[in-house]
Amino acid sequence: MTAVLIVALVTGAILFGIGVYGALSQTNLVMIMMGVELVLAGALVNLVAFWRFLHPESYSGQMFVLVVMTVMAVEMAVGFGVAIARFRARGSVEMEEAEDLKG
Amino acid sequence: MSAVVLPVLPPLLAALAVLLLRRGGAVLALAGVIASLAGSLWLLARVADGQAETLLLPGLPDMPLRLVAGPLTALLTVAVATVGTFVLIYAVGYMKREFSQARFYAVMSLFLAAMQALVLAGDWVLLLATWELIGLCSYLLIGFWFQRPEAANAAGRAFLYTRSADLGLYVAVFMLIGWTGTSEIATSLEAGGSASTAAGLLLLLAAMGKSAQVPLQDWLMRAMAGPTPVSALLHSATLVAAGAILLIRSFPLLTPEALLAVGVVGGVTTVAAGVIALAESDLKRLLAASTASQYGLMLIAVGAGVPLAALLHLLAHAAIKSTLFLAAGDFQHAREGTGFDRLEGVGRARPWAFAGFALAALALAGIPPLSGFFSKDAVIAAALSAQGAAWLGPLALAGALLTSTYMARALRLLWQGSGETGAVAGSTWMRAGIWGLVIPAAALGLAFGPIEGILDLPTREAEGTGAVLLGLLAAVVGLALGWLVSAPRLLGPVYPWAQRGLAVGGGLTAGVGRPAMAVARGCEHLEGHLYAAVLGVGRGGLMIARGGERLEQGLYSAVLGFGHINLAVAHLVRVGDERRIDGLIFALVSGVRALGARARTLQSGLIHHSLAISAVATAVTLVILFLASLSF
Amino acid sequence: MARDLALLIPEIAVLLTAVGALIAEMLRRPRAALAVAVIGLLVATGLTLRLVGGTDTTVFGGSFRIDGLSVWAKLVLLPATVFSLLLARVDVADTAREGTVYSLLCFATLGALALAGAGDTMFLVLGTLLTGLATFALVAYPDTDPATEAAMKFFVFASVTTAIMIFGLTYWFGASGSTLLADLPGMDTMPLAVILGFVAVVVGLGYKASLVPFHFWAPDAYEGAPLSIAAYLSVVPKVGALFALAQVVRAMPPESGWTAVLAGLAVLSMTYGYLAALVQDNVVRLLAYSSIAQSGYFLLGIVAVGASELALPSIILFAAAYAAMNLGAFAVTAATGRTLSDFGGLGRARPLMGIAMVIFLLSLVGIPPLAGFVGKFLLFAAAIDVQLTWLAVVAIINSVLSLSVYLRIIVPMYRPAETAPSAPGTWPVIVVVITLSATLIIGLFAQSLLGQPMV
Amino acid sequence: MGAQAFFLAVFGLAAIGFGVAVFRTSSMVRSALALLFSQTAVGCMFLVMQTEFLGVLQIMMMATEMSIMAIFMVMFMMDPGGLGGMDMTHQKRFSIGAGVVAAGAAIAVALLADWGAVTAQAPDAAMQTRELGHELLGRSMLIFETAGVTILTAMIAATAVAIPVQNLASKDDKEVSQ
Amino acid sequence: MLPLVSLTLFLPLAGALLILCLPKPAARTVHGIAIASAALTLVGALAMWFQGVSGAGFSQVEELEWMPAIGAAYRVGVDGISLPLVLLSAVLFLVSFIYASSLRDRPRAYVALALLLETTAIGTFTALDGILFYVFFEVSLVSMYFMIAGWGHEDRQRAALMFFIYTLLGSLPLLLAILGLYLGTPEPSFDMRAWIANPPLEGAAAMWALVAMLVTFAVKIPAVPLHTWLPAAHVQAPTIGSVILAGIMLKFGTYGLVRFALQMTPEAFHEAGLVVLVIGVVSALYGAFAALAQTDLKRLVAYTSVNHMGYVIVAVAAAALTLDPSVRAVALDGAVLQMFSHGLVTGALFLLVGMIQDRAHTREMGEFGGLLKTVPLLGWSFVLAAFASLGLPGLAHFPAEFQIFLATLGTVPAAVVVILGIAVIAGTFLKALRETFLGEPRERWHAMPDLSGRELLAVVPLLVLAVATGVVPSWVLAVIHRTTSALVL
Repeated sequence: MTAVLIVALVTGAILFGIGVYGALSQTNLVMIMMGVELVLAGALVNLVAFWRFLHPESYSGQMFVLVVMTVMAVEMAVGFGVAIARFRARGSVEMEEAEDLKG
Repeated sequence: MSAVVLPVLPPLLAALAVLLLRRGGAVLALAGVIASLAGSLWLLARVADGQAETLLLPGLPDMPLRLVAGPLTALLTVAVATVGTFVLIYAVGYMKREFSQARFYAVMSLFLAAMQALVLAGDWVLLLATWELIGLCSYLLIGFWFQRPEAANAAGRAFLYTRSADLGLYVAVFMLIGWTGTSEIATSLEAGGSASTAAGLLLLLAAMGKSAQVPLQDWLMRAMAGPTPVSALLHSATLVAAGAILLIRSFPLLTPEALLAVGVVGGVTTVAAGVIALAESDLKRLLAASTASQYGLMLIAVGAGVPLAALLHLLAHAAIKSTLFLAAGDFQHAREGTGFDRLEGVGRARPWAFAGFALAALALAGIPPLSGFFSKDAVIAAALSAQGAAWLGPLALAGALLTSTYMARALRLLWQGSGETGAVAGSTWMRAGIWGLVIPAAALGLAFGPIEGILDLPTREAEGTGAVLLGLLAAVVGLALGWLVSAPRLLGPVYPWAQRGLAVGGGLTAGVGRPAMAVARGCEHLEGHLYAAVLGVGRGGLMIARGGERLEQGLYSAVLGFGHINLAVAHLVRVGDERRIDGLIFALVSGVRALGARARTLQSGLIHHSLAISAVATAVTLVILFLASLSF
Repeated sequence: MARDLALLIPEIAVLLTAVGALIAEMLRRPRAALAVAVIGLLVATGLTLRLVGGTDTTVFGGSFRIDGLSVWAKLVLLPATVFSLLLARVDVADTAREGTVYSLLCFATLGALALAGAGDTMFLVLGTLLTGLATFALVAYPDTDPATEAAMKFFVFASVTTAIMIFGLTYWFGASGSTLLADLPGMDTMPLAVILGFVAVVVGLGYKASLVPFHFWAPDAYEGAPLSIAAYLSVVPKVGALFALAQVVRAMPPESGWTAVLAGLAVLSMTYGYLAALVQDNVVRLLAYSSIAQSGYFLLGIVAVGASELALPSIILFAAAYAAMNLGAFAVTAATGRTLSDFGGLGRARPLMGIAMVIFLLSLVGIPPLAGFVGKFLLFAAAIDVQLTWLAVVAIINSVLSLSVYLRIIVPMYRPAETAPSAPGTWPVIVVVITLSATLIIGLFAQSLLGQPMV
Repeated sequence: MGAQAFFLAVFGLAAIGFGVAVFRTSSMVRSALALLFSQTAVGCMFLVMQTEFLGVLQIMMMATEMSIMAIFMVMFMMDPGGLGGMDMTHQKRFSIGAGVVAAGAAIAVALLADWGAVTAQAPDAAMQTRELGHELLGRSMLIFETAGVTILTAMIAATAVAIPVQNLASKDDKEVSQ
Repeated sequence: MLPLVSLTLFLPLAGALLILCLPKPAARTVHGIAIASAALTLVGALAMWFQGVSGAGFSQVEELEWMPAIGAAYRVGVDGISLPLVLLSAVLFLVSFIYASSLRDRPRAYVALALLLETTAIGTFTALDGILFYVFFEVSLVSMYFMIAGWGHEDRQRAALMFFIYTLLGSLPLLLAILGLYLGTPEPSFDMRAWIANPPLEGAAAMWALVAMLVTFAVKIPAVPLHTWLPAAHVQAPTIGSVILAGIMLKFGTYGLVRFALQMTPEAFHEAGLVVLVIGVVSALYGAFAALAQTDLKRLVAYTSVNHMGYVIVAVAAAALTLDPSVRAVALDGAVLQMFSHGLVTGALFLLVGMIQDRAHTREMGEFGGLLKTVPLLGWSFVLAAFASLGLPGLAHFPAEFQIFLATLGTVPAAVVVILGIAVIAGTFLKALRETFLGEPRERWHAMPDLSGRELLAVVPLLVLAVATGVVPSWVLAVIHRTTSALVL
């Protein structure tokens, strides 16, 4: 019976893994943000699955989904803001070029 | 206020008054000492019947200071005050030309007060305190002419020798207080016991220091650098006498083993010091050696179990030796020196002084009916009747023989030669002082009977005729030898060695002083290392030291790869080996700094590196927690 | 509902302040924005005072806590924000959209307050996000190469760690069926989910509190940002996150090994922070690493939460002390310069600044009777109280290490000056004076801060 | 139940597949599209799990978001079309490892943890929406409001950074020139 | 009823604040205020002295709530162990201010720091609360650091730094110990009286606490081998710094040894007593020998401090080891009196060395000679102080050392070997006297002026007290003994 839950959870976990890979491997700010989006998508799948199959009576799960969606949206917004500022200052949003500050 | 303070207080007040007023030193000091003499006599009269006078003063908690006057101690105060009086009278003349008279009289008065307090001390704390105080006073007096390097050295040496020996007194006192729970001398003397051998030996050590017994005799000779009245006082009734007095007073405590040791020390000293005296080329130094020798005789008497004999000799010697010194001071002023080469024939020029000197010398040699005859016979008789008579007797006789020999030699050297000399300032005072003391020196022997009567010391057996004859023989033979034969011929091969004070391998100074300095330098060396080490830590903390790049490199590679660790360790060891402890510390310090630098390189500025490190750390945390949860 | 809102009046006041500052900015009145922000925050602080002592309740179904931590967070962080505002005035005066900075500072503080009172996992997420979003913009504000680089790194680090935290938190929901932190103890049947969630929380809050090894953004961001923003970052979000961590572990089942993890992070943070600070020549970076190390000290109290009565007082007191002394140190730096050589001869040329800096730094070391001492003292006591004596010993050894770090600033201050330090502006001096008084007063009269009973 | 599991798996695979595709193309636009599809698949999973409201919301929001993202990609990437086939990655092996470990850990927890019984019947859609509304205006109101404030802040922050200011550096220059 | 202890404690601080508040005061004003507040403090200390102490426990206790939540309070009071030290601090600071009144280099900060030091010194001795004690203990360190760093001699930064790091390293363990004691108390409290009445720790915990305390106090005392900071700090410190450092701050260590180690962990101390005793013996002998090797007068005096403080360690260890209360009383009497005497005598010695340095700008003994002739007042004062320091009867150290050795011999006879130290110290001072003051006066120093009125005013009180303590020790011992004889461990 729990197979349904497991399918959803495994999907979420794999999305999380892909997201982590993306966040760590990409050199471009925007691509890193995509990785983050995927991690959050994994979280969404998890949340909905947990709500649906374990705690349908607890609507804070659904609330959490809304919050996560907000996070996705606002992070993207500010992320693009930062990207614009960076692009204006340096002409690139490559992470590897951002190594003036260190030590 | 008990009468017991009477001998102590006047000189003490005199000392303070002189210090404060800074003038009229002679008058005040004389007044003080004469008052002290009067007080002593009165005290003696009061306690002659054996009724002790006691005074308690606040001291340490549960250990009040006590002044106790019994017949013995009262008698000693009289002796001290008498000698003190005449010496001060003499000093008025002797010191006439000196500056800093106030200092002289103040310290002399303090000295007398301390000595009186020492004699009267009824508890160990006060005894110890006054014991050390007379050491201080002698330091100040011997070093009176502190600008002269030899006086400064002599003063320091005297203080250091006696103080080192005093440690024995300290420990002995602690032991006695520990056993008996009280610091009262009378009580603790009764305690006795088997373990008191140790205490006795320690007391002997202290007495040896003060009474200049072999091997601690060196300081006494050098102490001649001080003014002559000081020597007279020092040698007769005060500093040096303190040692013998201590042993006489603590006689009940001395076990046979301790007595044996006392006898041996006395015997060796009397002979050795006698030989040194014989070889001396300076009158005052000769007298100093003689003092040591005479105290050796007293120790023989104590060792033989007859403290009374020692006491009698102490009294007689006090009068005699002060006379001799005072006369020597007179000669010194006449010829501006005390070497025999300068003093040739001075006796003819200063007949009064010489007469006093000669009388005292004969008394010391033991010519009847002068005081020394009686006291020395008492000592010889004690030695001959003691348990170790077989060796104590000959030693005592040898001491007596040497005594008369060197005295005769001194007389000869002073008499022969041309008798021209200048006038001596203040000689009236000096003459008064000398002759005031000649009288007891000559006649004290007659008073020995009554003195014995009032003392509570163990009585002695009647002297055998043999002892008297042997003593007389020694005296006469000695005088003859001394007058007729020169010292180098008498001593033969020993003479040069004796001139150096019979010093073995550089003497005590070398034997103790050099190792002490070596230890001190060792400490200082260690200090340097410790300091450098700590400083290294401090520096490293501050990162002031910008060195250590090599080591940093080594540590860096050590962190990078396990294979490099050996290298780094080897490097560390080598560095540690080269620079020892401070080097190691420095290495440690640079290590911390290198660690800091390494920590900094973690911050590469590349965000994906940072994220990777964070991710690894997260994974590690997760694994740790998983494992931990499995074990729960 | 009315009661809940009444308890939330300070937060509402902060929100209104932020909006008010924004409106002033829209009207092109930057000075008015500053005034609105400062006054508003002070009013909010005043409104908080009535909650002090004895309040331990929750609002909105337990999702937000009004307890010692959250009340004190307001009392500490709101004034801290005011000081940051005053310092910021120096940095951003007469630039376009100056007022936005003030407004964003207020919003970020609101996020920190949300964190400090978090009773629900969603507040952990939103608080982190809210603080983060505002501060990204603040760091990037100068629009220079270093500033944007710092902001970009900050953003990437933040978004990744926050995402990980969110993902982990979903498991907590799965395990307990509730997002309330208070429901966590019921989950001890499922340690795996708890652990995953906890590690995720440590990552997310650890980044915000700049705990090693999630600290990497901090030195860069501090260096790239205007000084006032660095000062702000080193205090407000950090304290908020650490308080949130304390709120989280309040409900943690005691034997899941989390104390060991936090203790380990504490050791890492303290040691690494001071080691790295030891080799810095840039005072801002030095202070950044020092603030990383100081976060480690907070953990000494956090590991004891729930098991020792000293834990919460110690955290709160140290937060107050830390806010005062760290802001003070930044204020002096703002008035002096960013490199160590700027500090040469400061003590002789400007005695007030010199003495103040010495006191701030000694307080950071933990020398009595300064504020830092009282705080650290209680933290050590809390750690020893829960049998973590070794941790206290490590912390003490690190204090010695910290001394060498701070002496690197103090020593040159009393050398003869090579160049005369520039005259400080009015605002930094005011901030220095106030924080200096706070550092001394907290040290001497900790009781008045602790309240009666405290938490 | 079986059907539900099947569709869940299908959409899950789709989400994963598109997710992988995001990082396997060197074209920005394609990445953005892949992400959009992946997110849509996630939305479909919601629908499969009878969470209609959230599902629809997800699909709509993501559509908007991804289109914005695509625009930015084009703006900021060195090689928007991916024509050069340039490698946009670094520390790839480590990242793969990290991804695998992360996913593995999450899967392990999902499999190993004792989740208890699964509820078969979901509340109906209208009920869900009503309950969510109650939640929003009740217990979670503060959270909801905070989320609102967060969005406001995001707007201000994004504007603040995105619009060029007369920056500090130029302010300094001005001082110098005076 | 006036709160005498608190008044005495905070008077100097008030003086410091007053000085700091005055806008640009003249140097004379600054010194005047300092001397006045120090004199008032001495009056306060004397008033406390005449109030006296009762037998067991503390007297003149003043208490004020401070942090009731954690059981910390402002608690001050004295007993026979601390009261003499309070008096000593008041006297030493007053003479220090008199001596320093010629200083013209930033007098304001200097005097304020010194006044702060005075408050911390008195506070350390009177604190009856663990936290309060630690606060004073630690603040004294900081003020001393800045004093040495700001007004010291050649290499002062380094010496001050070393001093600071060393002592900080040494004081943090005490913090741990205090925390341990606090948490071990059934009703958590920082009240030292409670800790003394019922030692809160036992077994291994007590031993660890003891070890921590010993490390701290050994650094502070200082005991070999943790003493290296002392000569370094002294050589670099300004004269007043040395006087206070040696005269008062070293006593923090020995005072702590009695108050904390002995009274709060008596069982553990009894077990570890032999180790401490050995440390004390080694310190005393090492300090004596190291002093013998010195050529710098100031370093010499510094090392004699190591020696004298070594005796105190020996005495406290003996007190811990013995089972006989009367022997313990003797040991502690000796220890406390030794602290008191050392403060007077070493204070005087450092002042005199400072005066020599002011005149000659060197402290190398080899460069002097015959100074007794050139500057008789200074010379004789030094002679007196030197003899006091080497333990001559009639002067301050004798009764103390007598009691210490007596108790030591009664407890651990072998340890009496430490008595060798007094012979070595005697040699040390005799050597110093000979080289510096005796012998032929050198041409170089002929113009050297003798002591001025200000300097006499600074030195004479100390010498008078040293003599008074030596001749009639009962005026101090009565107070000490009342407490030590009632001491229950």
